[in-house]
Amino acid sequence: MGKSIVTIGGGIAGIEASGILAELGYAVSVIEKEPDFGGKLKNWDHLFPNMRKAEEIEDYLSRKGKTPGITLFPNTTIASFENIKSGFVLKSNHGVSYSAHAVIVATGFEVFSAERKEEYGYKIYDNVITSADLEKRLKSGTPLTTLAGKTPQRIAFIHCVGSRDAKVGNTYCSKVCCVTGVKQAIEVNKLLPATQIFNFYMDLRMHGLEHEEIYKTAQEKHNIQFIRGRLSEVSENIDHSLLIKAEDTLSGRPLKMNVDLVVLLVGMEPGVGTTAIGKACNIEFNQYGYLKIPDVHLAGNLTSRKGIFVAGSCSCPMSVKDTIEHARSAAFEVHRYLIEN
Amino acid sequence: MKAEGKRNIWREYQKEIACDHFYYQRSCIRQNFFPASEKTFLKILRDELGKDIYDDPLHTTCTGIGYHTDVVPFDTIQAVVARHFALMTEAGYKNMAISCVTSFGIYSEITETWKEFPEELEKVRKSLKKAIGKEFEVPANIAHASDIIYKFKGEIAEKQQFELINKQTGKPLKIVEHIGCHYSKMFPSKGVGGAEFPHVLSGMIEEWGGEVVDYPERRHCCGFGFRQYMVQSNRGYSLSNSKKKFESMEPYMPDAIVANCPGCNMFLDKWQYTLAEMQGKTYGQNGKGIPVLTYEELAGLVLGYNPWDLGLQMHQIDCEPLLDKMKVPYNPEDKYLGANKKYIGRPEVAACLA
Amino acid sequence: MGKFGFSVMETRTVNFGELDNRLLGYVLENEASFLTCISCGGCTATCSAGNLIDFNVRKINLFLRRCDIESLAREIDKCMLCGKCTLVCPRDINIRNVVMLIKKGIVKFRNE
Amino acid sequence: MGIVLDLLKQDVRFHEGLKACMNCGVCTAICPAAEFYDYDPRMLVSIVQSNDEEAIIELLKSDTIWYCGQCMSCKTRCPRNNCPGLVINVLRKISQELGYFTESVKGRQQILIKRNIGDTILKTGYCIHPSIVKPELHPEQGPVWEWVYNNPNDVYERMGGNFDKEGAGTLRKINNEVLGELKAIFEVTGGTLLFDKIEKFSAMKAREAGLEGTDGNIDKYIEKVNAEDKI
Repeated sequence: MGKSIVTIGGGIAGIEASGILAELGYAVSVIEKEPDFGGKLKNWDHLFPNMRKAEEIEDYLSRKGKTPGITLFPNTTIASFENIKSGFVLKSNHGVSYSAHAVIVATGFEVFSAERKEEYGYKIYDNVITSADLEKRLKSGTPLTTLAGKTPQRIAFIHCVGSRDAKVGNTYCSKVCCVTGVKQAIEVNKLLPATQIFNFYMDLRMHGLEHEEIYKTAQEKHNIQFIRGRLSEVSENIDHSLLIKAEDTLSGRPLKMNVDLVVLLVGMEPGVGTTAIGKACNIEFNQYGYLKIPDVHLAGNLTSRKGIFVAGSCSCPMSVKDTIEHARSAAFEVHRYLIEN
Repeated sequence: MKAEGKRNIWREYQKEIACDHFYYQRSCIRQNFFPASEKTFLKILRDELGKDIYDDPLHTTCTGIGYHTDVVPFDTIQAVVARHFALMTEAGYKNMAISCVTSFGIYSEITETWKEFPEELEKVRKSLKKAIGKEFEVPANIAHASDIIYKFKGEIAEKQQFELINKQTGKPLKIVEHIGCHYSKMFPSKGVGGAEFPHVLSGMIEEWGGEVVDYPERRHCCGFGFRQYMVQSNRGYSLSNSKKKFESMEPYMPDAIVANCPGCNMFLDKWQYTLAEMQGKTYGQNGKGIPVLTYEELAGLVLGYNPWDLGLQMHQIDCEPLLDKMKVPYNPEDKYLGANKKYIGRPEVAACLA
Repeated sequence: MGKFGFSVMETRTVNFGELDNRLLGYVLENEASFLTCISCGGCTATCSAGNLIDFNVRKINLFLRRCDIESLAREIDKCMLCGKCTLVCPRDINIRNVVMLIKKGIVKFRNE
Repeated sequence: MGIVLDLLKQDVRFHEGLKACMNCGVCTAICPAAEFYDYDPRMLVSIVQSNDEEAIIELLKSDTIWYCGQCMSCKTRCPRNNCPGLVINVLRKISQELGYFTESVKGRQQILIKRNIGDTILKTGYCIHPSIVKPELHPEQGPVWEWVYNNPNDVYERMGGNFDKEGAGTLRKINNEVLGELKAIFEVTGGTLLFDKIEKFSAMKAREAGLEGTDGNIDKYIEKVNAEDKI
């Protein structure tokens, strides 16, 4: 066919979409700003809903990345973007030009910077960590302790950090944090069965077939306690344990609790990469700063510009599973476009 | 607490504070209970920093306590504030320096309302014109008086006579700072360092050698509650909220409390006496309570002013233990004398704090 | 009150630092299905007693988990043991048995 | 829509204070009033948000709206940028406008505040003046304040003040011309009207309860309000 495609972003969505298109015979260049591919997947330990090791997906993607027809360009960013008659010409930071009949933007998301929820004390108090930090610690296999090396007696997981929050500018639900919080609570319970674990939530958005079951299992088998109240503040006690305050909304009373570790379930945000590429390609953003898709039901991989497609969580928060599906449909949309044009 | 983590969050935004030429808005509570603090503020600005600040006899209360006790309507307080803007405009000033945190909150709320709802501003312009025939300009800069001390904390440090160091141990004094809710809880960007851990007082304490105490109830209200203090039968609310703070700070053994808001200052001082009297419980070292200073008093001590000129004798909790730690000289005989060393009697000794 | 005309007030805050978990443990040990309560309020909506008097059966779970034995003892006697709550519970909890266990447990631990 | 909902929606502070609440409870978690009173700002907002005129009128007649201490800590934390404390201001205003405040123990206290703070503002130009902080009414102020109270001229002079004198300075006398301007502002902007309403409705309540003196004074009523007695 001889048509070429540039995919910007070598994470889950970028590799998956590119792999399929390469299998279909296209020449695909994958541009990745990091030295290696796979995006944030390398930071995760186990994936919901079936607790598969994230490495399995990593292995799958690394095979996918070797599909003949794919060329991977690590440590590369896009410096300029130009429209030509047959498509686009992209120039990299290394001065290399890539011409493309179609472009896929797959720049992914960023984990919410929890320090912006100042009242929760991230990077202010030692024993406040994020779900992303916890995932790394679980993956490393080192014992889960407080900074002082103590086994925590009590841990609180805090839902909706950086999501559903006008104060930080993210009014949307990040979709993955509820189940991540319950998944991690179960994992911690397995590691530290004597530790009391509490999840502070507003709503538990356990959509789909399996997630509600994870929630029920957490209650039934892992003694996780769920308290309906959004966390208001974290402060530090003299022994470096943490005092947390929420409303016990179901009883209508303020509630305070001393815990040894606070885990903030951080949401997803459009990354700086997404913003930069969106601007360079001159495509539209939605009100949340993600890339705008023209039709949520029927054109989930299209952007405001013909020939530029979107794959994965640069368009909205997505789980690993959603991302792979979205990438596959992106590949299909690109293929259809290149056949028709 | 890692101060560096806190500082990083606010690195990109700093509140703008004017450099010079201020119109001074006095505080009802500060004048009543800490009159020398306002005097000290003007002295520091004029004599130490060489600034121009206008003390206008024509201004009044902002009616803030009336507003928050709900006997003064929003329309009325807006017009009273507008009158002060008119006085400021007439006097040729553009920058407000406000002595009271409640007033500062009021000024913030009103100017923000005018931005959000311009029709309110038009309404106020009309009503002020109708009532007293005055017109006004919105100030270019509104600062709380402590913001200005914060801005010039380095200049003050250059003239420092006494450090916030316990000379008996050589260690920094452990100081609790209390900001006052209306400083920035409503409008975080109006305060130095936002709403959670404003830097306005901790900046002074650190600059002048002290150590800030981070205790669990640090961000909690002193419990003034306006109508909750003004009506005697409601005062349990105020007392209980302060008590919660004292209990929370007690394990850290603070050497002093410094407050931003005159109301908080007064309550944190007086409630210690009340709790000692009611429950026989004190929270400071040696059973004497924790001295509570205004930021003007703190700056005055650092600059070497006479403690009795600063008005420390008006506190119910004695400040002498703090003065001794700092090795600030004072004459105990002079403490309760009037002007020109006139003898005017002494307060009864509070046995519960002795 | 004394000379002041006011006094220190009691806090309403639930303090998780000072909870006595014995009754909770006893109930969950003997009726494990209660672990899965999601406080949906289905029970309260259908409750025979709750339709006549000030009684919220959903809150039993909260009182138990917050170890508020005083409220629990007061409320639990309002239940008429009709069992309708058990029929509607989406998590299939034997609420009637929970009520019975609470009644038993209160007596048991009061004597301990 | 009823009159109360109309009044709510006329006030800009209502629009600023309540956009849409999702019942998360961060306000109640740190509310100083929720800790010591049977009070839950989240539930209060929930009632107001219901647009149920009858339920809101109940609220206006209750103690609930008078528990808030106006610290506005709720504003800092609300993830929807609401401010329950500001909604309270509007509810209190309407409760006083319509006379509902005399139906509750805490609401009735408005007459005490009006006569104390309100009258002091117009009389002195200050919200708080040493003359109103009487030691017998303020035992918590302690013996040092009693000493100040008994020697105001000397103490404030020692503090570099200008107590009760013409000119600038701490606690200066605010002259009649200025007080006249303040009074004019109160008249034009509804301040005086609110004072009058608080007096009028309190007098009505006193009469209704048989607590009015022969000369129309309500001292007995005020005594009972002060003691939080049933009326």
